[in-house]
Amino acid sequence: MSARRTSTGGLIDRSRTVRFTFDGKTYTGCAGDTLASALLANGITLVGRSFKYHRPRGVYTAGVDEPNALVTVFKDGVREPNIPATQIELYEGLEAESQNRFPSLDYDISALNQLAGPLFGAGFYYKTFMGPVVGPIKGTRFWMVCEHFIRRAAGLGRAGYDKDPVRYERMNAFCDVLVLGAGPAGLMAAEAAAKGGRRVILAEQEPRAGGAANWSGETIDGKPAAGWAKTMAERLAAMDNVRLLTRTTVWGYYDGNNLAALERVGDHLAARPPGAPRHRHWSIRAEKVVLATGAFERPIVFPGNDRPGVMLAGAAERYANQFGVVPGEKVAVFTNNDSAYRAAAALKKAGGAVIAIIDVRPEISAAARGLAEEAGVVPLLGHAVVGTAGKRLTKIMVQRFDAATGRLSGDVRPVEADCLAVSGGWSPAIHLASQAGRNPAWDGRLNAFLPPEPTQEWTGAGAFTGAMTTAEALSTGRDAGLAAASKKASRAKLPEVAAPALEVNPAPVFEIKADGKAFVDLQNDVTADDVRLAHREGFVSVEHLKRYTTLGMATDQGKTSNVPGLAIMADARGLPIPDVGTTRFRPPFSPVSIGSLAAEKHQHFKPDRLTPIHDWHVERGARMMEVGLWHRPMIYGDPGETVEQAYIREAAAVRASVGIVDVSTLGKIAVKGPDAAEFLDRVYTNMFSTLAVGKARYGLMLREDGIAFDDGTTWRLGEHDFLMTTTTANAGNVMQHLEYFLDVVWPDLRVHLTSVTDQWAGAAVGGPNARKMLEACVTRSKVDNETLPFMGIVHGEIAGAPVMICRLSFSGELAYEVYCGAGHGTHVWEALMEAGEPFGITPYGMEALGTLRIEKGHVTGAEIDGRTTARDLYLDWMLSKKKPFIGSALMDREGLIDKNRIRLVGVVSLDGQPLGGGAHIVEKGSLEDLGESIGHITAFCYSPALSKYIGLALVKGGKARHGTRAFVSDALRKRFGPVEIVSHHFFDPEGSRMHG
Amino acid sequence: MVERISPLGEAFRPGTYGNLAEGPGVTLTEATPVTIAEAAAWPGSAVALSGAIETVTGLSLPAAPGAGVVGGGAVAFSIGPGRYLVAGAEGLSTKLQAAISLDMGTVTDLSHGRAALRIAGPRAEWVLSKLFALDFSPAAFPVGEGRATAHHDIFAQIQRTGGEQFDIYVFRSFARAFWQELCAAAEETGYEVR
Amino acid sequence: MLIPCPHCGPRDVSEFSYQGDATRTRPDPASTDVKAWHDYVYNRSNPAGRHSEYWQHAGGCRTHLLVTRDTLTHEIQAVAFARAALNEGAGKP
Amino acid sequence: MAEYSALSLLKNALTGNRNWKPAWRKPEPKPGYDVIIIGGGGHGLATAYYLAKEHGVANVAVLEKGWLGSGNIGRNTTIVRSNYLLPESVRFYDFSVKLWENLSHELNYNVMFSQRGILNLAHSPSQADDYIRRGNAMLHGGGDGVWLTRDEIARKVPGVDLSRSARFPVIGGLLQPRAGTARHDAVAWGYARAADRRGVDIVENCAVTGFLREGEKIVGVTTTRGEIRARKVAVAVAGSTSHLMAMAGIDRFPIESHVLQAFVTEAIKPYVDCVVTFGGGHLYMSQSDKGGLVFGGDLDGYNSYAQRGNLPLVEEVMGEMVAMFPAVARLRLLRSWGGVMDMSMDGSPIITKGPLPGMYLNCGWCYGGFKATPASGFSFAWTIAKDEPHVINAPFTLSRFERGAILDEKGQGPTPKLH
Repeated sequence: MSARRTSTGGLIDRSRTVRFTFDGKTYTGCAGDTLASALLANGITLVGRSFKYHRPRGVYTAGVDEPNALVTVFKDGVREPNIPATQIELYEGLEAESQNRFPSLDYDISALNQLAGPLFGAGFYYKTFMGPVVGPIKGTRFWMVCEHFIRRAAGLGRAGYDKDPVRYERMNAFCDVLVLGAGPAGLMAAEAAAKGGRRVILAEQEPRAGGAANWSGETIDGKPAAGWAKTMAERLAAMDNVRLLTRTTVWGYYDGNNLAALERVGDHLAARPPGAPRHRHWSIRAEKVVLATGAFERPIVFPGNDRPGVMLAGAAERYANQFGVVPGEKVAVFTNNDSAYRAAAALKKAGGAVIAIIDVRPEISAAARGLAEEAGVVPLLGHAVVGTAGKRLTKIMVQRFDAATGRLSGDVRPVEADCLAVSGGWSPAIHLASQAGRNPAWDGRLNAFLPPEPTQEWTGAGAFTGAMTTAEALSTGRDAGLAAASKKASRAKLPEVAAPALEVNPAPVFEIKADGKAFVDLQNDVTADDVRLAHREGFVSVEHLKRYTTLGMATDQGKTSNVPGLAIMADARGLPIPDVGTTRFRPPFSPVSIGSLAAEKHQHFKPDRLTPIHDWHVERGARMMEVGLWHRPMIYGDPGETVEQAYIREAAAVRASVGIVDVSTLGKIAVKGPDAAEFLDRVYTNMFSTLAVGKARYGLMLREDGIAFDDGTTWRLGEHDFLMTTTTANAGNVMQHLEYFLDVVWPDLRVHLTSVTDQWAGAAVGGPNARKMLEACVTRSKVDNETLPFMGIVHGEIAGAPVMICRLSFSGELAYEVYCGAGHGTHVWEALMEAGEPFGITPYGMEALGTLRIEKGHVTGAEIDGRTTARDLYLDWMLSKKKPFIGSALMDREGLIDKNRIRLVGVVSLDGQPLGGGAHIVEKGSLEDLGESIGHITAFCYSPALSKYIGLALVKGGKARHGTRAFVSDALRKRFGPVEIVSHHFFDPEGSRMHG
Repeated sequence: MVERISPLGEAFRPGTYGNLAEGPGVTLTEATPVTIAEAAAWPGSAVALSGAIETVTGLSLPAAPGAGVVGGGAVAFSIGPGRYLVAGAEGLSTKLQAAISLDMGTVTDLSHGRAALRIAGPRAEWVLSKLFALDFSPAAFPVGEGRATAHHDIFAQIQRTGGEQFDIYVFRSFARAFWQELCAAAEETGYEVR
Repeated sequence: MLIPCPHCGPRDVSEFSYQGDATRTRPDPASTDVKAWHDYVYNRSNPAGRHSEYWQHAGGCRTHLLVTRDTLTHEIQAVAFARAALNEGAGKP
Repeated sequence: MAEYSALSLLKNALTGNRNWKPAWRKPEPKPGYDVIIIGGGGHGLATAYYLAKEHGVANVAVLEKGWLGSGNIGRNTTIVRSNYLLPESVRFYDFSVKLWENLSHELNYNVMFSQRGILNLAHSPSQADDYIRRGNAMLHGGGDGVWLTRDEIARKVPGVDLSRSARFPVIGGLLQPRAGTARHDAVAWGYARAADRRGVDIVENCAVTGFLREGEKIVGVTTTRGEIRARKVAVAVAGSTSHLMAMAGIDRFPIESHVLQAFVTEAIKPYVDCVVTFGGGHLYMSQSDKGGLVFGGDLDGYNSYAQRGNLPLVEEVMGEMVAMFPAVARLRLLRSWGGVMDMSMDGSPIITKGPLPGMYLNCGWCYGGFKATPASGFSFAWTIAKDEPHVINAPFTLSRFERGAILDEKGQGPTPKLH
């Protein structure tokens, strides 16, 4: 046991020694310690360096509000910066390191920044670093050089680049009553609601329930409060309708009583069980919420208030009572309220020497006097701390102080102390209540903000509501629990609390104005003078103050600094504090791991969408590519082949004999009902009611604004039964578009839509030998020209599986789309491969598919890009004049028929070089002198049919440029060359091959 | 009859996995109804349509949204206003098509288009709660009932087919990805694939 | 935010797809009044307060809902099926 | 008022920083002005500054309902760029970048514009084609752009998931080197201070409650601080445009208000140098000078005037974040907030005279308003002073929707949530 460790008491297990390292040195602590308590027990008070001035800093709090003691933890092979030592539970082998110091924590050269302190006042960087107006470093150069150094000096810990290998999970939960905080109020609330038969979740951010009961030293029902809380928690945990979540911080209060919580499932374990996540993100939907989140102690601002050894009085009490650590050998207390007296007594009881209690008030309560006596000191009333000394605190300066005027008088007296416990009063933890947007209410007696009126279904209890005593916590807790359970208030006897009758209201003293740097925001190094400077320069609204000085923007989000900062601004403006306002609290309440919020997406961002024939493609060696969520074959490369060689081979094989491509990804929608044909007439630009059963037709859809939306073939399988196909990329959008019109615009139409994309596997077989090979494998139907003419549909079987075959062509060849049940997909595909073998059937991928369609001038998403019209794409022949359709009313607006619009053309490379997707077209120019763009290339390929590089392009004027010369300009990749603009129908424009 | 190939492929690996300290918390299997069909009524015809479903399957569907029934080799549950998912034996779609006239509504066969994955066991509610924002408690989600919901991009229709058992219908193309997610979610409680 | 779908019950907002202002009137399909069409296609009622809007329960029953919601507080005041005929007999599961 | 410089900083430091003066005055509103600008955000303040500087119109009041810069100028993720596709956009935003490059000098206020570049990661061949098309449009429009290979990306941005096994493997990226970030609040304060020095009255806590009219013509406003008359009334209230238009009797307008959330992590040592965007989603991310990773993603997706967002979108954005930078799973989200975006029907802004006589309108910035601040102020001031648009804002009319002269960068049509 170390000198600072008490021999008895506290909630730690002295029999279980835990080894850990800090800055590479090995120490020991006890099970139940936090890193902070273990460091203090080892006498380590210097644990970090501040943000701006690199001042030495020590542990300041015992909880989530810690501004100083941030460390980097090494675990799972990765580093995690900026974790408060007060929130790290000790485990065997814990590795932690201090931050923001060089070369070492003890000797940090950046501490020299302090010397230039006055230069670095709030907002100094706005006033300088602009650099020269002329010369080589004009513009932004000079600033960027300065910024480089500023950035290196800023920041706290260092993050790693290695992938976080662990698991994070998300959990959805539903409950009747969610209770936040398992202090006395929360425990009572949870019990009352649970006994009322409600489903209850009780969330506590600490590892153990009990809250302040764990360190108050009070007695409840004759037992130590900590023991009472433990029993309560155990009783609750045993109830079927209660879920007790410890190590769980509820950090966000969202609309509809949806709350977000972070459960640290595995941080306290040296090794997690298999399958256990490190963190679990809870999304909780609660009918009612009880906020019993307690209160945060705040400091008094005085010069030198940041020295290692200065800490909040409640934290010192907690170290003594919960962790069995006396944070100093000579402890002084500085306060404006009674609560610090309890801390003084506790520190004394734990074996610390309480040297002095300095109280700004002229008078104190009898209870406080009693506690001072227990602590063995006579309080110095009407005094204040005006300074401190030591790299680690060695002494404090004390002077007479008038709380009414704030004036100091008399001699400055030094008092030797290595720990100063400070209390400036308590602020209810109203963060979650304020997230929904309403402003909190200032309480002039507590000198604190109380929660706003509820905007959602919550009630408050305990210190959160400003009810600061344990007895009040118990009663308000029970009341809130009953109210949340819609039960009547109870008259049953409450547990009895034995506690000194302390005065809960502090004196309204927030700052001691004396010489020296007095810190308001410890982590961001914002001083009281910075606040006054902001005032002087007109940054007086609370938001301006925050932004100009960075007050409250550190990792603790102003938990200790918010009220003192406002008080100093209010003082400067001569206004009451509530008139200065408070900043709105934003989620999260305390920092949340990004991994937990990504949850399962951390290891796999989006699901894979696989076609029924996927495994065959992979086994065949296809190189796969992403198309939306789908995986599709790009090429089936032979060994040693480049992508270009592969697609040229594949595309050529289709034109020469026969090829096969997986088209299962096309969107497919069953359109059924008595009004199906009428519906299709309205949504397509062309007619479908005239389509014969057993035939398919190519259709084009526009958006309401007259822009082209999607295209595809729709097959009439029965009088009232259509199968619509859409492009792969647009399948979901088209479905939603159609559903909207049926639900909202034409509710009278009797049409049902069902997504059947996944029902059908599709294989397109095309090429001069396509029919022959189908004849070899299709049974139960003929596939000859009479039975299956262009755009005809037949039903048959292949290898015993039912198939539906439509003769249509994207490749421009004699081609068929063979559809079968998805579960038969591979079976049918293999049968097709077998039937095609005598013809040398070649499976082809997206690249060859693209090549074939470019040769034919068919458009896809690259051309139907949400900006082009049917006319731009020379699809105006599809715009029926016999009927209105979606988009018909606005498609002829002047801007959409302007002659300068970019329209579809073909381009041929004249220098034998590839064209480049995304390249532009110019009339003249060079790489050195880029001309004006007249359009761009949407797709290009090497055409095996034409033996040259060709492309589709959208070019101003369109057809009018056919036969003219221009240049392709891919300046981004340094390609410039001559092209000829031609018709986009490169190959077989009459369509003789597909009709053959 | 050609055998239908499971969409799970190599992702389906029988065995036990994850934290087995207390034995597997759930069992994951592929439910393989021969037929899955969607029957949809025109507004005002829902009662007639569910009557037709009863005629074909013997399942009497209550009228409430989300209602469902399990039994006699078939299941049916509501997936939207007037819309039902019906699963069962060979030929079910054809029979439904015959029983449901154009005046009543429509039937669409989805036997190949949806995969039915089953999770059973004492921790089934816990595991599913990781993936879906649904209240899986028996009071909120009684046996027989169905829910349409989504896990990110994966649309799912879920029926509680037993006290501790749920059948999840997902689009076939997503089945493997979803199965892998389900397995990952079940590692914490331990799981058996059968 | 939870949206109480008349078919599925209260569901997380992530299951829904916003379809915008529900106060727009689509002109007669045969109308060639470009101004009226322009108003329908491009102009929106966008109040700070009570707003009538369409949502599709895309990750659920897929119906479109007519929702009345406050754009300042996100409070949902009323929900019905957009297709009026479906509202008969609708209830919570 | 003294110039800001290293020297003035030193001089003031020696006198205990007691002699600094307010950055701008807090005047009482006068009964009348030549021009009233409604909205004390970036665009309104920049407009006032350029009116005074470029056109000698200094009898101007900027009316702000809350504290200056309390809208989107103080809520955005501070990115400045001109990596656009349509020539109209390239011209406008590149003009803006040029103004940015000299802005700190011009305003005598360090707005910390740092040209650290923006990198758009491409994850599929078709996305690469899109970005290359955009990069070429930028180059042909007189801007800058560079195509980076995977190896170059690995060197420039360590930590990006470049593995082939990534769900959407990176295949390249479009870098605009002249793009970067600036300190958002400083832009508001810098313009405010510079406008104030030229005589502009900046009136905070002055909410407009209605318009004064003579017939059709707008001749002033009623406010919470009384009636104020003006020859010209300019509206620059992104986020509240529909609300102001409704006050003027225009109930339906091509704008929807949507919430965009923004996020920041705790401060860490320099980690990411340029702005990076993730092509597998909508994420964009950069590191602030203070050290926090600042990032955002998609809109929440429904009309809202509440400056706060929903949880599913938070989860979505974090999913994208770790998909792009797997190591940041271990970092922690410090703060999130929301801004209300003025989403137009084609994703492009409106800077125009009208729609009523005496009125001038600047709106529809979607989530691109910050980078546009100088060009927007410059061209809006021009339009107000000359009653005709400058060449850079001429295409950004209100009538373009009716005419079909749409400026749709993303090709999403009149669906504001998708722009």
